[in-house]
Amino acid sequence: MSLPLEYYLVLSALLFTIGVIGVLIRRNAIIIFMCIELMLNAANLAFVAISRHLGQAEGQLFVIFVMAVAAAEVAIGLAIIVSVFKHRETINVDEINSLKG
Amino acid sequence: MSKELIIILLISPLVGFLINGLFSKWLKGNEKLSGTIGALAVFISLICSIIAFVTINIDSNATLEGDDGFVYKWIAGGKFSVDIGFHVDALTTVMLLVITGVGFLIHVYSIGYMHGDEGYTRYFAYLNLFVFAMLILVLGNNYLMMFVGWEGVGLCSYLLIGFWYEKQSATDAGKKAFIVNRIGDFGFLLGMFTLFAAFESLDFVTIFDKAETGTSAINVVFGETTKVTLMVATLLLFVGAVGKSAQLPLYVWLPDAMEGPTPVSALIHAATMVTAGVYMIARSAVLYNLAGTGVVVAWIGVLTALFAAIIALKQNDIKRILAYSTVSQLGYMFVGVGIGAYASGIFHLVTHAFFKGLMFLTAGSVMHAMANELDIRKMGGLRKKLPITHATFLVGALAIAGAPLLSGFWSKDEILHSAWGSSKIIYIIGLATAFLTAFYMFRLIFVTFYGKSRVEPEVDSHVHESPAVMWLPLVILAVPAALIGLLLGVGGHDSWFHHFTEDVFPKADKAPGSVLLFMAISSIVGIAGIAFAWTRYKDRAPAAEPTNALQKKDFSWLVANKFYVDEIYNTFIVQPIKNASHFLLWKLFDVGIIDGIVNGVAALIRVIGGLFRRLQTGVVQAYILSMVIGIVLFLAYYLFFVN
Amino acid sequence: MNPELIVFIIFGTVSIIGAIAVISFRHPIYSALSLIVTFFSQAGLFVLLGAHFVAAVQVIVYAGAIMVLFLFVIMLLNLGTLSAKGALTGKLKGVAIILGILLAVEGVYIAVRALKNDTAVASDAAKEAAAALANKPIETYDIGRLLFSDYLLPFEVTSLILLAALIGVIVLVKRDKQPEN
Amino acid sequence: MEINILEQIVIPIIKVLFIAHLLVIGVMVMIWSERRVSGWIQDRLGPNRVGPQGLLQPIADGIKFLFKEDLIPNHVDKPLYVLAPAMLLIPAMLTIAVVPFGDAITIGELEISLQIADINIGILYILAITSLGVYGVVIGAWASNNKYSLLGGLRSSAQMISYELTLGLGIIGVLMLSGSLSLRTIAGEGQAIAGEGQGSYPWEWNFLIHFPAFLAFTTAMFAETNRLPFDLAEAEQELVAGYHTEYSSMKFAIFFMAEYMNMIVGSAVVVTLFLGGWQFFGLETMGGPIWSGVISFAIFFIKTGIFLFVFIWVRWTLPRFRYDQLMNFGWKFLLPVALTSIVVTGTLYIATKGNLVWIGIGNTVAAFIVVSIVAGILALDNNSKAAAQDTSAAPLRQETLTIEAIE
Repeated sequence: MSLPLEYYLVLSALLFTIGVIGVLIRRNAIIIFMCIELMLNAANLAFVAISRHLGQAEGQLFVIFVMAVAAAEVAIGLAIIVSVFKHRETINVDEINSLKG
Repeated sequence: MSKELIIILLISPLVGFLINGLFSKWLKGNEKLSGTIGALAVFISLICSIIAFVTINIDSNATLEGDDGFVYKWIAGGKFSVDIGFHVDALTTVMLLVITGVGFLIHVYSIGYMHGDEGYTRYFAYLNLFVFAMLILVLGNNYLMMFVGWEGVGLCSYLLIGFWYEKQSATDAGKKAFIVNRIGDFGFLLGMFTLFAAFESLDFVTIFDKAETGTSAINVVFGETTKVTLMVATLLLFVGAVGKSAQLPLYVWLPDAMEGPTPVSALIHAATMVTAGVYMIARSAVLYNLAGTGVVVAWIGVLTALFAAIIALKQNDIKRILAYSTVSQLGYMFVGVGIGAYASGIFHLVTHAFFKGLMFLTAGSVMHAMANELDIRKMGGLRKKLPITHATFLVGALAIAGAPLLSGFWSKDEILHSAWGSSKIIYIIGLATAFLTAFYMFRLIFVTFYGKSRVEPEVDSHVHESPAVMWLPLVILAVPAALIGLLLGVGGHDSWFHHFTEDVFPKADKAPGSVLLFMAISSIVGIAGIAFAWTRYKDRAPAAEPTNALQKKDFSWLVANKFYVDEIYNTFIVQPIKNASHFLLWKLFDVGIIDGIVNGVAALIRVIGGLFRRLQTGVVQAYILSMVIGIVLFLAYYLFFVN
Repeated sequence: MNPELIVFIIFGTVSIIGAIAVISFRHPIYSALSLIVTFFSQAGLFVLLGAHFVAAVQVIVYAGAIMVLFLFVIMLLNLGTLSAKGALTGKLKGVAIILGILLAVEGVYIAVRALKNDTAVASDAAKEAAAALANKPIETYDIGRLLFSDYLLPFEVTSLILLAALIGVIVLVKRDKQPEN
Repeated sequence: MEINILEQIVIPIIKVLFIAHLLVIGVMVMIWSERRVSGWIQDRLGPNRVGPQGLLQPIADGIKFLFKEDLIPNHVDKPLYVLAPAMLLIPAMLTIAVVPFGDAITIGELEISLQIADINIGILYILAITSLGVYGVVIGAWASNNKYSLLGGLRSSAQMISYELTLGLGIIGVLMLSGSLSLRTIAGEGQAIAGEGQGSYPWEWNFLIHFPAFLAFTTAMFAETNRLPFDLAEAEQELVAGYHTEYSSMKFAIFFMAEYMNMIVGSAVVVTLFLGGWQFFGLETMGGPIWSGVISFAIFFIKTGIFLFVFIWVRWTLPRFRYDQLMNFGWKFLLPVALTSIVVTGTLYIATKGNLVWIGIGNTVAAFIVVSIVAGILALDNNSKAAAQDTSAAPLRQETLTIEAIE
């Protein structure tokens, strides 16, 4: 009755890849950030699918941990973006390159 | 006895230390609170100690040994396994009472003594930490825990000697104490290693059992004979004791340690820490008995006693006299434990803790009154202005001099009596030392408290008795200092104290001869010393520094300069090491080789870094791109080459 | 046709379209909205997988909190679309997409193959056991139980992470104290 | 899989249609009663011309809205501008799906549960959907491309995020005691495992046991609906009309409807969680298998109505908060109260072995203590601030920040 695990894993892999591509091709820091969230979500999907496959609740548990960490990360990340914007008037990652060697 | 009791006992000073140490910023403005916290912490320990003591007193089987005392598996690796655990028996409880009892009184005394000091909270934090470390030392059920405490008290001693760190002499003294102690600790460590090599354990109970049954592991170092191994081990441990308890030849740090605050001298450098060596030997009594190395201990002890007593004769610094006296009395204790009269040695430790602690505190009281004057030649006639201080000091001096029925009389006499049975020469030297002790102590008293006042006029007007928070501990401490011998020691080898500790120590042979006779001899010698001091220093100050060359050659001049031991050490040990360090280690090895290698590596890395610098574009996505390439390659590898 | 499959295809398609929209829209606010759509369809997938609790948390945390924060910041900074001048990313676009496709292919392949190995190796008894397990529904109760027993420490650590984030954010965006008079 | 057409398709559809229409009609009644009640409170008449007692006024309004020109300004972001009202309305309507309106009606074999869907994470569903309401406001505000709208949207999003926390945390105490996330279980007898549901009598309801949480939750509910005293997002004197400044005709009406729907749903949720749901002195069981369901529905209806009256009453009684007061209130008072409720309920449940009286007393006392402490700290802080710097600058800071950033 239930769908095979592969379906979900493939979907997860595709979403993850879209996230990776987004991180690589976008210049807007906020969108890059969203893409990271997308990747985390793809991982979450895999977690839940495998959790169902194995019949263990741990997978869902880790999803909750991931969400907590993601929330923390977003808060910090957006704060950094806001303060970067205050100083440099831009959030274009191409222009934020003072760490150039 | 419950483990919880012991844990509370142990943790309480630690909590005090943490509060005073961590919240010093907030406590700084509130001396009362800070001091109360410090004293309270020790008071809790004292209560616990009393409970533990009473428990053992009622039921001598209520000890905490072996697996009973187990708390926590600390280290476990291969054969090496050490627990954190407690060993509580009669000996421990006696030590606990001394540490927390004297410690508590000294904490209370310090509340007054340290009043207005810049580092008030820091002081109490250190003091609590010291009590904690000392408790670990006596409570541990293995040599490693003892060593932890051993090092802990060493650290606190260092911190407290150098407490007034803006004073050069204080920091120097602290460093000296620390370095000299390291030599001893090195011996202790080696002793521990030897014991572990022989018995594959550091637990007291395990080691003692194995040593007694002769079932040591095959010993590669010292052949098959357990006895040789034990001799080596016990002698090495004794080196540790020599360092910690300031015996010949490592005693030099103790007189200098008087740079610390006086209560510290009383607690650490008279009552507790310096007796750790004695405790250690008493704890290892089984090993010393089997190894037969007690003779060495006794001889070192008696020589130290004599040597220090001689030096004390010509000192003019009130605290230094007491310091040398401490060294000398510690010598007695070593004589006691060395000749196998462990109970007598520990008994002397107890009485000494009380009367010497008392005397240091009174000396502190004198200093307090005299605006930190230490030179007894600038005192005199203080009896009238400081009646309580005088009275309590007199009690202490009488006790140490062996005046009949006071505590020192009982304990010292026991040791001497036992010594007679072991070696007549030791006995005679000990007796001579007893005479000297009485003499220099009363020289101190007469010069300080009697005769005409030589106090400098501007100081004279301020001389006053200390506040109650200081003299009350003195009075309280004077009572046991005077009477504890009477309570515990009447009856020589059948005394209450001997019965109390009989389970702990191996049975000693009863010394021959009549107890009363020995007592009489000791009393006569002590009183003779006092009388001799009376005739010489009744109303005259010690001579000023010798000035002309002719005077410089006699023996007293040698004594006054402490036999030049510090100078000899300086010339023959310290300077060569310093030179070697400077030229060989620093100039050649450090600067030449190590720095060369380090700088070379750094230069190399800089060149390589210059090459890689170009990769650092500062654009985040470039980094991510390389990461993704890495992931893709890695996955490709996984897909094609794994399985 | 299996109704579950239909639902899966709907949600899966929506989430992929949403994800592509995230990286395609020029304006961040549209990206954010697309991301919300993706999150929603993911929540739907979670429900399909029987993970109701996670689905609810997904909506509460991601859609309800995180994305609102995103929107808030986008609006606060009032960002328009960025100019394309001198962009490294422009040059990278082709490389990135090729890499992405490679990654996707590899990911899919690994997912499929790992499972094949898994089922190939397992014995019949193990398979039956796994099948029995797989049909056991996972209740919120189970998650709660695990969270407060076996995973208590990680749970507490998570709370610390959140606290640290809280403090960090305050420090980051705190404005300097005005000079005292 | 066999599908019972009657049970699984027909009845749910009827229920959905019934409830949805009830909601819309409810909105109309609310609009009428809001105006009448406000008139009564302000000692004037309110609408009384269209129909008896002005009852048909909302219909007239609706017709007016429908026939007005549907104006879309040129400067707006069109797709989002159109989407925004729907994004607000849909969550408002969705929420009602899990609220139980009453006990079941039993007709022969057929048992009709008076609830659209009894899902086992009902309360989480409500929180999740409620949290989506903010998008309508924010998107509408942003799409309007108007400074006032944007400020309104910003304020609204910050406010909703802040108060959502209280909303979520305030009910944890209730959940702990009932041991279930299903609203039907919470309203009724409670879960079998750790079940402490609400009985039929008022003193068995959760609002007594969790009094501080009840107040915090209700207050947060007010804030979530963006009504006075929390209507910072559309404060007329400052922002014209806030996020819906640029909206007119039916789109505006939809915003309006959504607000009232949120109120109705919020009241229903409060009644379910804290006021015993459809139960009242055992009345709900007196009607036999068919009528008891109807009676319970009536009880629920009346309770919700009374609570809605409170909504209106509060709106026309209290003045608006200042922005910093709003944030202070949410973060420094409501949130601690909600957190205290969790801690105290959990602790006392273990300590008193589930004695509800003690939990109730403990909750109230603890909340009182916490509020006093916070108030004390704030008072001290304010004193020192007042001494240190010019106080008049403080309340303006937030606005200046946002305006600077936008410009």
